[in-house]
Formats: sequence, structure tokens, C-alpha cells
Amino acid sequence: MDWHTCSFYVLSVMILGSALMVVSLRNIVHCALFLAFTFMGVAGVFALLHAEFLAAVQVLIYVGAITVLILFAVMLTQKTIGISLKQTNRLAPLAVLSAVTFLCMIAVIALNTTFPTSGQHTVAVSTQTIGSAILGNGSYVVPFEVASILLLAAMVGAIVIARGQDN
Amino acid sequence: MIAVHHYIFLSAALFAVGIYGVIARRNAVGVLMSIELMLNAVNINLLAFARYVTPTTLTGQVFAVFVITVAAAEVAVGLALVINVYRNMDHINVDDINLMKW
Amino acid sequence: MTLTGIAEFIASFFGLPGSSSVWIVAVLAAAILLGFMLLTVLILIYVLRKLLGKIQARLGPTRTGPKGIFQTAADALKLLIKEDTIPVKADRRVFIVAPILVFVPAYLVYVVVPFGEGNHFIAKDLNIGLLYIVAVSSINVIGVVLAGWASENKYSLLGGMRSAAQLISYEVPQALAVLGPVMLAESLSMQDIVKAQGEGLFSWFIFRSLPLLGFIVFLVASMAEINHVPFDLPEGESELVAGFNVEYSGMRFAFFMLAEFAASFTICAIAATLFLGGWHSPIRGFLDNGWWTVFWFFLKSSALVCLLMWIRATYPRVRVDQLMEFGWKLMIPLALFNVLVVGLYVALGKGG
Amino acid sequence: MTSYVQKIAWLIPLLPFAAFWIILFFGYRLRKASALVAIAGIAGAFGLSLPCFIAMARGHDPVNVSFPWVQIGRLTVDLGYQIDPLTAVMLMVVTLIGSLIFIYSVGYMTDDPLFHRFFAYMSLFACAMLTLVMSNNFLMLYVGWEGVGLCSYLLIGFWFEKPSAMRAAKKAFLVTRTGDCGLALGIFLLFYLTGSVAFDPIFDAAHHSHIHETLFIAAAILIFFGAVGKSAQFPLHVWLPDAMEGPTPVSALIHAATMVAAGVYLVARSYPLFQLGGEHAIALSVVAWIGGITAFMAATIAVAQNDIKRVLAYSTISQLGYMMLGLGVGGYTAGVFHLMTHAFFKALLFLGSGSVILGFHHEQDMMKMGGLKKAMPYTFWTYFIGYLALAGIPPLAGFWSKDEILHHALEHNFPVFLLGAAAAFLTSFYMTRQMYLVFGGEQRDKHIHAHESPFVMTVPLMILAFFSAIIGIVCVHGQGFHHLVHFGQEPPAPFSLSVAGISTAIALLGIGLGWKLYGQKPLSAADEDPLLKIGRLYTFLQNKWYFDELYDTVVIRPLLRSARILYWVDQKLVDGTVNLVGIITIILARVHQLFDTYIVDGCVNLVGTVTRQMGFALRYLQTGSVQSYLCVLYTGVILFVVWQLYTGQHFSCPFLK
Repeated sequence: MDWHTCSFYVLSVMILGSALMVVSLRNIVHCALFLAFTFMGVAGVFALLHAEFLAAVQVLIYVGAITVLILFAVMLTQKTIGISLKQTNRLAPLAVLSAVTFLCMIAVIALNTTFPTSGQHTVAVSTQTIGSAILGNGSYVVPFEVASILLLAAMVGAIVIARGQDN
Repeated sequence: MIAVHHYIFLSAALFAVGIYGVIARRNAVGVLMSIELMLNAVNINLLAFARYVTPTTLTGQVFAVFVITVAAAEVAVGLALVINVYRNMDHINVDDINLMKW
Repeated sequence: MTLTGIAEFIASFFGLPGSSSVWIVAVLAAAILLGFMLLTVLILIYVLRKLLGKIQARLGPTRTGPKGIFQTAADALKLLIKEDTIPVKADRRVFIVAPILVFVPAYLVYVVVPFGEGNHFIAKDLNIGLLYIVAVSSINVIGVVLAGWASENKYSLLGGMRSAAQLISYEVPQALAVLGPVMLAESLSMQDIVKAQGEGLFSWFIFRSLPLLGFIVFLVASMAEINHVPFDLPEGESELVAGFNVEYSGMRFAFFMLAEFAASFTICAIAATLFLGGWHSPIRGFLDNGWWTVFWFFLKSSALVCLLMWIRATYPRVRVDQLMEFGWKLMIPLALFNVLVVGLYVALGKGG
Repeated sequence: MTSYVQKIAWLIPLLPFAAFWIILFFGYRLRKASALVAIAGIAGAFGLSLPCFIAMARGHDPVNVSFPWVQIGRLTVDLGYQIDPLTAVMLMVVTLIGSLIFIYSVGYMTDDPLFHRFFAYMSLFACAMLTLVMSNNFLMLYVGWEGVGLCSYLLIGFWFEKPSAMRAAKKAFLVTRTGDCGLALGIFLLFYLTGSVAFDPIFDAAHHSHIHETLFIAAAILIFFGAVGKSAQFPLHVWLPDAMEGPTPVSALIHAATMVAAGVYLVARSYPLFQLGGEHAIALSVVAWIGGITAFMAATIAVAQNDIKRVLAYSTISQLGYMMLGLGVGGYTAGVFHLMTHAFFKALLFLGSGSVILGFHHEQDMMKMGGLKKAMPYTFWTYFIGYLALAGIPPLAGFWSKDEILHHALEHNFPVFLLGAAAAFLTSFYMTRQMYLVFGGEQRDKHIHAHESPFVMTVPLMILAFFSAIIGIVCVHGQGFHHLVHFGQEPPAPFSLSVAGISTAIALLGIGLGWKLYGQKPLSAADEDPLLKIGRLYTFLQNKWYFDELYDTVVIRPLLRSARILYWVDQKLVDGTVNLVGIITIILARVHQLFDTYIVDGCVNLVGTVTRQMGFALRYLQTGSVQSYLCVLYTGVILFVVWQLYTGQHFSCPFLK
């Protein structure tokens, strides 16, 4: 078992374990904490896939920003923390069924599909290459700009919704 | 040796967990977290295919960047909505947010 | 004699397979860094006390050992043997995890700090080094928030929330200020950035394109990031008793302290790397190889550390609304302006 | 000089126009200073007109500037202006007298709350009047014509709080509009005949087309109808006395010196048309007879009036008739000459009467006056000069022009001469009456303390008196005026001593009769008017020959009655038909309603009921919970994918098959 395989399994266990905690724990703050661990595991997977840039971005945005935001929201809606309410609704069995069905379906499809994998594994992935892919030949310039507008709109929208009834 | 299938299984499992969370959680913030899990699953898939199927073009990574962007926007707006709902209804229990019921 | 050599020696000594030397190297490097970090903090605290004493016209520690040099060690010993209390109502698990979440990122940052020329003086020269630093150092926000929340104490919760707001706000100008050197060096790798400043004093990035602005924005934003005076609101004694760590004692409190002092050295090291030529000597080719580079690096970092201590001794704390306004209305526009100017400089410089 | 006239002349009407707009916009802020603006406008126009006049007086060729206004196919309508001797004389009259009256108005109107608006209207009037006289075509002339009409209306009704002023303004507007219809028709006819509105082409065409001569004569008479309205000739004279409701400077400027003379100017301007028909020109005869009748009739009415301004108003009508008479008997020069002299002394008389009215605290009844000679010396002496000029005493202005008109009449049309002579006699009589009633004897109403007017009013009076005294002799000297203004190759009027003697004698006779009745024994407060002795004739005269009553019976009442009849027709017949249609429609609509209620609505309601019941049944699917929707959605997606796996072509799944 080489270090790549080893790391993959360790990370997988970490990701799936934390993710199960996220959806099953009663204390929502603990959920958020495990969510952060999930994100870090995913960042590790990214690094395994030679996407160092995305791994760093994953940590920066998901761990550093989104988890903190979620913690903020949790603390602002604090009445629901700490009280050991039932955290699942009556749809839970159906949800398990859906999830399992989905997993089985994907497994069946994936096992029966031959992906056109390229044998070439020497990829010169660097930040510059991604930059060129997004902006270089103009291929993704417009989506990039649209994404920036989306972010701006989301920011304004979030502020407006969140301050809501002040005015 | 790890193949693309391993990543697909990982991603599918993470996505399935996300589906469960989205449908079953009562806490709105929990639902949002589950959605984030699903988005991460998608990103794993994208990067795995980018790595194994098209190692030279990096299209998958570019898409992953966009997914992360959208996720950031989504979580900001989503949490703002949650806070607003909390202000108006004093709870964020998705089950009981059913004003749109017949 | 390199780490690899030592690792191979150890592997052969214990009869382990050759492939395990990678792991041994990693463990060794981690251990060295940890030791280095602890040592740095030890010295820093002593220097801080002495320097503050001088600036405030008093002596500083004198009793413990000659000139009081064992004062810090004694403090550390005291913290280690002190009773480690956890409040009854606190969320135990989170309360325990939080200090680790703060400490680990501070420690992880050292991985990409280039202490000298070549691969011997850096743990791992990642090609996304700078982004790695920014990303990893953003993790500790979670630790701070959770520490504040888990203590079940209003002061600590307020401190944690304030801290989170402050850290998120100042991450933006910090990351934007970092973009200047990145654009000039055209790389995220720390070693590459240092190498791009090898032409003597005036090739340092502090003097290129828009002089000083990027450096100042980076330094100020970083000070806010590590809760350094005058931005130490999250632990402002006068308002919040001691902020998010009010309930912590003993070893767990030591983690917070360690992280803080380690981080204040880290930002000085990064600032020196990004803007002051890193391990390069100020004169081109003059004493610019081997261990000399380590000397230059520490000289610059120490100078910056002294600058921070000087600031700590002289500036009063700002108010919380001033802090936010300063961040959003001054630092971010300045950082954006800096990015614009540097971008133009690079683009025009390339175009001829 | 030509270049000057050509380049600058178009500015003449624009200066008062500019003054009008300035006062209109800034009047409230300017207050009294708006008078300065208006005076600057009119005086500037005078300053520009003077060189034009001098150029013409030196025998310069007339200036005629045209520019195309509308071009439709081959039809071109030109607008433009012209400066010829006639225009130059009119310009001088309008701007000089206008300037003096503007200055006088500052004193007369000084306490009026609408001071600035008065000057705005006056400036607009000056602009319109100057446009009228400077135009080289009928179109622009008509624009100016209506412009002065509008200003006349506004200024007569200036004190619109007074019902009488309001009515007078309305009356003036309607009556003059009657005449304007004739003018408009005349212009249309000329345009139809010649395809042009400019003077010169029309006159050329009139003289070279023998086929349409009758039509041209008809056009001339139609145009004269316009002049009858504007110049208050018989039978459209009834508006002018009522127009005295306006402020006195308005009466002086518009209803004595300038606007009412516009009719005379129009006839003079269109003289080539009137001349058609040679020796027995019908149009000219019409002009002569109408003028003669007007002159005589108005003079008789003036004898029996007691209002100081009404006497002058009828006198004005009479003198305008004189001018028409002069033009009608071929005395073109004489008519225009009388226009000019009359403008000066009648403006003088009106302004003098204004001064009397102001000094007499807005009392206009001559029966209450008397002995004002002592109280108002300046006014008296200037008024006296005006009186002599109007009465026709040599060597004052009125004598020369009136004498010339009588001379022409004697030569060409004896009956008309008799009318003119009678009018002259009556003129000197009623003016003498007025002089004695106002200035002679003792003041009859002792309650009023008369006082002299300020210098801003008396100085213009003196200037006008000066002109009234000398202008006749200056113009007659060396036949100056006759060389300047003449029509064709008209020979200079021979000065006939006999005619002059006759006219002087007539004037003196009138004065003598006046002295006999009013001067010898001044009227005291208790005395009644000696004229009452003539009994019913006096009543007839005082009631202005019952013209207003006549019009009321002949025109206004029948019109009202026919309107009432038409109203009845409209109410009963037209509305009845409409109502019948309405009732039929209602009945049809009732039938429709039944169909609509039971058949159409029934279908609609059925659809509605079915939808509603289905909605009730299905609404339980709507739980309002996002997660249950999501669950259904997932189920759907999974089912779809499974179905695809079995049947689709995109996935090959041998394992499942």
C-alpha cells in the first residue's frame, strides 16, 4: 500500500465519518465543527488529485469563511442550541432510503461504465495554468465575470435580507 | 492503485449523506450544511475526472472554482434568509416553516 | 548533512524499509519546526518583557536567573503544572478542541517559511506557498469562535464573535496586499518570491512599483489578524475581562499564548520574505549564500518583531466600530489601489 | 444709408417685443423699473426709425426686403418688410407719439397695482403696430392687425374688475372682428387671384388684369370693410366710445393716434386697388361716402355728450371719417397728412383730458367741471392749442390738412363736401363747448379739489402741443409733405384762398355759436345744458342715434331668438331620435342579458366549479414543507434514471438487462 492509497483511505474515512456526524449530531455547533473537518478532508483529497490550488482555496473559503459564517448564524439563532431536540423529521426513513438508493444506483452505473481515462499522469498543474484556463484564451472570461456579478449580487442580497426590518 | 472509481464512490457516498441531511434535518442551518456537503461531493467528482480523464485541459478544476464561488454566494444568502426567518418566527425549524401550505 | 541523510541513517539503524524514510523526514521536520517554534516564543516573550521595560523606563524581569532570562521558562513551567480547569457548564469537547484549532494553523504556517537559501532551510517549498499561508491561517478563526462559545461565558462569547468579525474583515486586505509581490514575482512559491528580489536593496518589493503601500497594508492587516495591539479588542481586558480565553488556564491557555507569539513571529517572517528580500543580503552578491542567508533572514525578521513591540508599547487600543471602519473603508480600498497600481506596473513593464 | 435701413430696420419692431418679454418674465421683480424697459424699447425703435425717415425724406429709394417663408412645390410665400415714405411717416407717428405717451403713462399709471403689466401690453402693442406698418405683404400686415386688436382688447379691459370695462373690451373685440372677417376674405380673394400675398405683385397684377377687375374691386371693398371695423367707421363705429373704459394713455395711443388710423393706413396702402375703375372708381366712392357719413354723424353725436372722453372719442371717429373722405375723393396725400396731424393733436387732447381726469380725481363728467383754467394752467394751455388745431384755425396743424381734404372734396364730390363742411362746423362747435365746460367759468362741483398733474405728464403735453402747432406749417412749407408722400403723379395740391377762407369761416362760425351758448354766460351749477332746448333731437343725439339699440334689435335679438329655436330643435327632435335609438338598444341588451346569464355564464361557472372541486381535492399535496417536495423530486429523478437505464441509449448497462 503506497502512501497515496493510504492517504486516500484515511481521508475517505475522515470525510465520511465527519459527514455522518454533521447530519446526525444533535448539537448544531458540533455539526459545524465536523463540517470543518469534512472540508479539510476534502481539501486533502484535492491535494491528492494534484489540485493544490483548489485545496488551498477549499481551506480558505470553506473552512475559513463558510464554516465561520455558519457558526455565526448558529450563534445568532441561539435559542435552538443546546436543547436536545429531536433533530430529524418524520421523513428520515424515506431520506435513508433515498440516500441508499442513490448510492446503489451510482455504484451500479459506475461499475458498469468504462471511463476514457487517460494514461498520462504527469500533469503540470500549477496556479498559472488554472489562471490561463480561466482567463487566458478567453474561454471562461465571461463566466468568470458573471460569477463576480453573482457574488456581488449575493453580498448585497444577503445584507438586505439580513438587516431586514431595521428600516 | 487508486482509480477514478474510488473517487466516484467517495463522492457518491458524500452526496448520499448530503441527501439524507437535506431531507431529514429539521434545523435550517443543518440543511444548509448538508447542501455544502453535496457541493463538495460534486467538486471531488469534477477534480477526479479532470485528473483522470482530461489531465491536460484542467476544465474540471475551472468548474470547481465556479462551484466554490456559487457555494459562497449561496451560503451567504441562505444564512441571511435563515436569520430573517429566525427573526420573524423565533425558530428555524424547517418542518414548521410551512406558511405556504394550502 | 541533510535531513534525508539523517532519515536514511535512522531507517537503516532500526532496520526499517527504505521507503519509510519519507515519513521519518516528515516527522523529523515537524519536530524541528516545533522545537524552533517553542524556542522562538520563549525568546520573544523575554525580549518583549525587556523591551517593554526599557520603553516604559523600568527594568523588566531581573530575579529569575541572570538578567531574568529564566523568567519565561519559569512562566511556562508554572502554566504546565497549573490546574487545568474546565467550567461545569462548558461544552467539554469543543472546549478541548478549540485551543488545538488555534495552535495548529500557527504551527502549520512554518512549513513554507524560507529560513535560508535552498531546500535545506525550508520544510516544503509548495508551489502555492503563499496561498497556503493565507488559507491555513484562516482556520484559527474557528478555534477562536468555538473557544468563546464553548466557555459558556458572555464575555468570552462576545470576545469570540468580535474576534471572528475582525479576522474575517482583515483577511481581505491582507490577501490583497500579498497579491503585489505575487504579481511582481509571478509565483506563489515563497522561494521564488525571495529569488525575485536578489538584486540588492532596491530590488526588494517594498521599493518596487508603489513603494511602501503594500508593505504597510500587509503589516497592519496582519497585526489585526493576530490580535496585536492596537487591534487586540477580542481580549481587551478593560471591556471583556480577557476575551475568548477568559475561562482557559494551564496548558490550554498556554496554547493560545503560544499561537499568538508564534504568529507574531510568522507575520514578521512573511513580511520580510515578501517585501524585504527574504534571506537575500541588501547588497547584491555580498555574503549572499549558505548560512549567511539565514543570518539575513533572522536579522530582518527580528527588526520587524522589534517594530511590532515598539508599536505594542506605544499605541492605545482602538474602538470596535473604528476597527471595522478602518478595515473596510481604508484598508481594503488601499489594498485594491495597490493591486491596481502593481498590476499596471507589471502589465506595462511587460509590454515594454 | 440703404445698407443701414436694410440691415437695421427689422430691429424696429423687435425692440418693443424684447421689452415685452423682459417685463413679462421679470415684471414682478422690476416693478417701476419695467417702465424704463418699455420706454427704452419704444425710444430705441424711435431712434432706429428716425434715420429711416430721414433717408426717405431725402428722396431715397424705398427699401423692400423679402425672404421665403413657406415653399410648397411652386408656391412660395414670402415674408418681408419695406420702408417707403408712407411707412416712414407711420413709423415716426407711432414711435414718437408712442414714446411721449409711454413717458406720460409713468405719471398716469403710477399708483396702479398692475403697473408692469400695463407696460408689457403697451410694448406688445408697439411691436404689433410696427409690424403692421412695416410689412410688405398682407399676411404680416394681418398678423400685426390682429396683434393690435388683441392688445386693444387687453388694454380696454385692463381694469377688468369693472364690469363695464370688461363688456367694452368684449364689444370692441367682437365688432372689430366683424370687420376683420372682411379683411381676411379680401386677402384670400387676392391670394386666389394672384397667388401672392405681397403688395407689389398684387398691385401689378391688379393693374394688368382687366378680366378680373370686378373681383379686384370686390377685394378692395372687402379690405375696406376691415378698415371700417378697425377705424370705427359707420356702421361699425359703436365700439370706439365704449373703448374709453381703458386707461387714458391707451385711449390716446391706440384709440386716437395709431391703431384706429391703421384702417386709414390700410386704405392708403391698398390705394392701387381702390383706384381701379378709373374716373368712376366704385371702391373710392364707397370710401368717400362712408367717410363723409361717419364724419357728420359722429360730429352730431359728439355735440350732445357730457363725458369728456366720449366727446373726444366721437371726435376721433369723425376725424377718421374725414381721412377716409379725403382718400375717397382722391386726396391721397391729404388723407395721410390729416392722419399725421390728427395723431399729434388728438393724442395731445386725450392726454390733456387724462391730465384733467387725474387732476379731477377720476371724475369724467364735464357738467361737474368748470374753471379748471386756474387749477391746471399747463394742461389748459396745451389743451387750448390742441383745441384750435382740431377746430381748424390757421396756422395750426388741423387747418392745413382739413383744408386740403375739403378742397379735394369740393373738386370731386359736392354732396360729400357738404357733409364734410357740416362736420367741420360741428367740430369747432362741440370743441368750444367742451373748452368752456371744462376750463371756463366756475367749478360746478365744489367737493372736488382739482390739482395740476406732475411734470412727467405735462412735459409730453408740451412737446405734443409744440408739434401740433407747427407740424402743419412745416409740412406745407415748400410742399414738403406732398413731395414725400404722394400717389402716382398726383399734382401738388393747389392752395386755394377761397376754400381756405370758407373752411376758416366755418370754423369761426362754430366757435362763435359755442361762445354764444356757453362762453357769454358761463354755466353755473344750477343751470342746465342750453342744448336741451332742441328737445327730442338732443335726446336722439345723446343716445347716439340709437345705434346700439338698433343693433340690439336687428342683430343681437334675432340671433338669440334663433339660437333658442335651434336649442329647442336640438332638445326635442335630435335628442328624441337619439333616445329612441337608446331605448331600442336597451331592449336588445335585455335579450342578450338573458342569454349571457344562463348559457354563457353557466358554461363558465361549470368550468369554475370543476376546477374548484379538483383544487379542494388536490390541495392536500401542498404540505408547505420544502423537504417533502425535495423528497418527491429525488424520487422522481431516481425513477427517471432507472427508466433510462432500462430503455435509454445513453447508458449501456448490461448488468441490469
